[in-house]
Amino acid sequence: MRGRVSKSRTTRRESKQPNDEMLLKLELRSNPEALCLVRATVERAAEVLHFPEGDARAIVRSVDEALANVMRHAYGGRQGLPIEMRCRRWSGESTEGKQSGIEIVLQDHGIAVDPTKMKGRPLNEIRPGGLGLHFIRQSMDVVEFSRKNGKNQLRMVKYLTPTPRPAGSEGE
Amino acid sequence: MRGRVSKSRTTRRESKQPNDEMLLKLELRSNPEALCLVRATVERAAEVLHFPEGDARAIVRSVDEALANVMRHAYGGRQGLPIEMRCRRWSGESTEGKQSGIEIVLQDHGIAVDPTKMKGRPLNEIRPGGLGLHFIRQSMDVVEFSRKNGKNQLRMVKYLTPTPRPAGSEGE
Amino acid sequence: MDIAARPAAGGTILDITGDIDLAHSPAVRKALLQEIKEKKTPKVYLNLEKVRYIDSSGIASLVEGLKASRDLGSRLVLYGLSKSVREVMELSRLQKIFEIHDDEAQATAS
Amino acid sequence: MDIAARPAAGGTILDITGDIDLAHSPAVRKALLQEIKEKKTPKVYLNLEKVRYIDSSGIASLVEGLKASRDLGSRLVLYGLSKSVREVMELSRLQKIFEIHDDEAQATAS
Ligand SMILES: Nc1ncnc2c1ncn2[C@@H]1O[C@H](COP(=O)(O)OP(=O)(O)O)[C@@H](O)[C@H]1O
Ligand SMILES: Nc1ncnc2c1ncn2[C@@H]1O[C@H](COP(=O)(O)OP(=O)(O)O)[C@@H](O)[C@H]1O
Repeated sequence: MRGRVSKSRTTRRESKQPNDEMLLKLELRSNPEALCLVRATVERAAEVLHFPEGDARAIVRSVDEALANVMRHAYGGRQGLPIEMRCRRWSGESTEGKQSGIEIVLQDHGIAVDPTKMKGRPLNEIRPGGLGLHFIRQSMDVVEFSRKNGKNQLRMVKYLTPTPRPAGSEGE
Repeated sequence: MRGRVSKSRTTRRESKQPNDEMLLKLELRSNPEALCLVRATVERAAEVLHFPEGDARAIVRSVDEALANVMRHAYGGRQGLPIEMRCRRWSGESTEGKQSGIEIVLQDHGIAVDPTKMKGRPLNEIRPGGLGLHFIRQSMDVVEFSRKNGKNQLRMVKYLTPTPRPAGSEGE
Repeated sequence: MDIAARPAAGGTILDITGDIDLAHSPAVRKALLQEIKEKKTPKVYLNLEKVRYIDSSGIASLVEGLKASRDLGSRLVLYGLSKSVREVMELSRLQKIFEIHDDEAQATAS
Repeated sequence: MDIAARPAAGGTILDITGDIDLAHSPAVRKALLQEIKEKKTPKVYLNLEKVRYIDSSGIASLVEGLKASRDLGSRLVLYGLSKSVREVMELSRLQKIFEIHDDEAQATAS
């Protein structure tokens, strides 16, 4: 009689209203102490969307590195300046067909990104720095920098690869 | 030679600009699935402000119960409706003199709170429900409900009781 | 949140994994009442070892389970309470109302 | 974030507790360079058992420590890497560049 009695899932409900797909919006300041708060939030968001642990870590790492870059580069290390993060359940088409996943959008009012500088160091050179963008690009399926109305925006999407649920796990 | 080399603290820096005391602002929807995200965020916020674990749990519990009440009572269980949480480092005067701590303000657009109903059940009656407000009032030092511009606001403050740091813990 | 049932001494163990908050307390309530009222299991154990957090709605579900089992003369036994869950039991003044054991061995021997 | 030093086989162990992120990597860098360059400790162990997370700025601090120790002919030894920290080492292609051991016993015997 071993069996799963119930498995709460959160993916069905709000499929009609696109607004409801928003998980949350977070406004923080460019203070490195805020990073651990954001990491905790994003980790749970990934959990709520049923990302496997490894993918959740990848998403957390990407958001952390992207925010650190905003603090260090876009804001040149100045503290107390505003950063926004929006986090939503995403669904759409990728080259592999229909996909669902998580979309995270960061916005800041810092200096415009210089596209020619937006690359890390060659990975075979052993020196400090130049790793953040590598981490982000290796972790996320979509990474898009843009500038709109004097704001930098970074949009990241990670697809949720459906993992087959174990047999007999839908008890009721 | 056992000794503490360094202890990063975050309390000094931004004492001049009151704006910088803001830890974060979070916008969420009245979906119960969001509660675990908020708990994770608040837990880390309490950690960053050096609250002891028991106090951190009390703060998390209060925010969770207060948000659950907004979802169930102010919004009558309807999902997708906006809730705001602001979280800042607080300092001011209490009856015990100068205090610092954490201030958490929740706002919603739901129906106005009926002050005559704002009480839990007697704790010696064993029946489901009626515990949330007890938890909040037992955990927080300040609990203030108000209504402004068609919005309900709940302001909660928890004082940070200074714990003496162990001798020799300030290595440099 | 995950709830799994398995047989145990004189009854059934419900293993709960996750936080019992407003999002998940209805599932816990449903599983409990099903076990107690429908299946009429004489002894229902609630394994809370993997529960990091319980809120007042979760406590309400447990109280409903307790009332149902009292009505039927069956038993509801909790074990594996984390510090945080234990704290909430105390805040609710329910630590003496529920039958609470440290671990599975103690609970099933009770 | 907390960094504590204690003596060990042929050198010093730095016990790190907390996340090595942008907020805390400067403290780790400082402690490392102090141990390696100022105190000229021949073997510096970095105990990462209580580090849940490291970001690229943390990795940069470790790389600086490694370079300093190479310059001085001393050793920097890491141990107790969590899955998450190990993953970041691999993403950085540094898992073979650093001297990494599973635990304190292995590290101090090395
Ligand atoms: N948000 C940003 N705004 C402006 N420039 C950026 C931003 N993110 C990255 N960059 C540029 O890309 C370079 C590489 O970034 P990264 O790989 O994260 O390494 P690092 O930040 O250590 O240099 C940075 O040095 C910087 O010039
Ligand atoms: N945010 C709120 N808006 C409106 N009414 C509320 C709110 N919070 C609490 N209340 C009222 O206070 C009562 C007691 O709340 P509580 O102690 O949390 O227990 P419960 O929610 O289980 O009834 C509620 O039943 C409700 O009438």
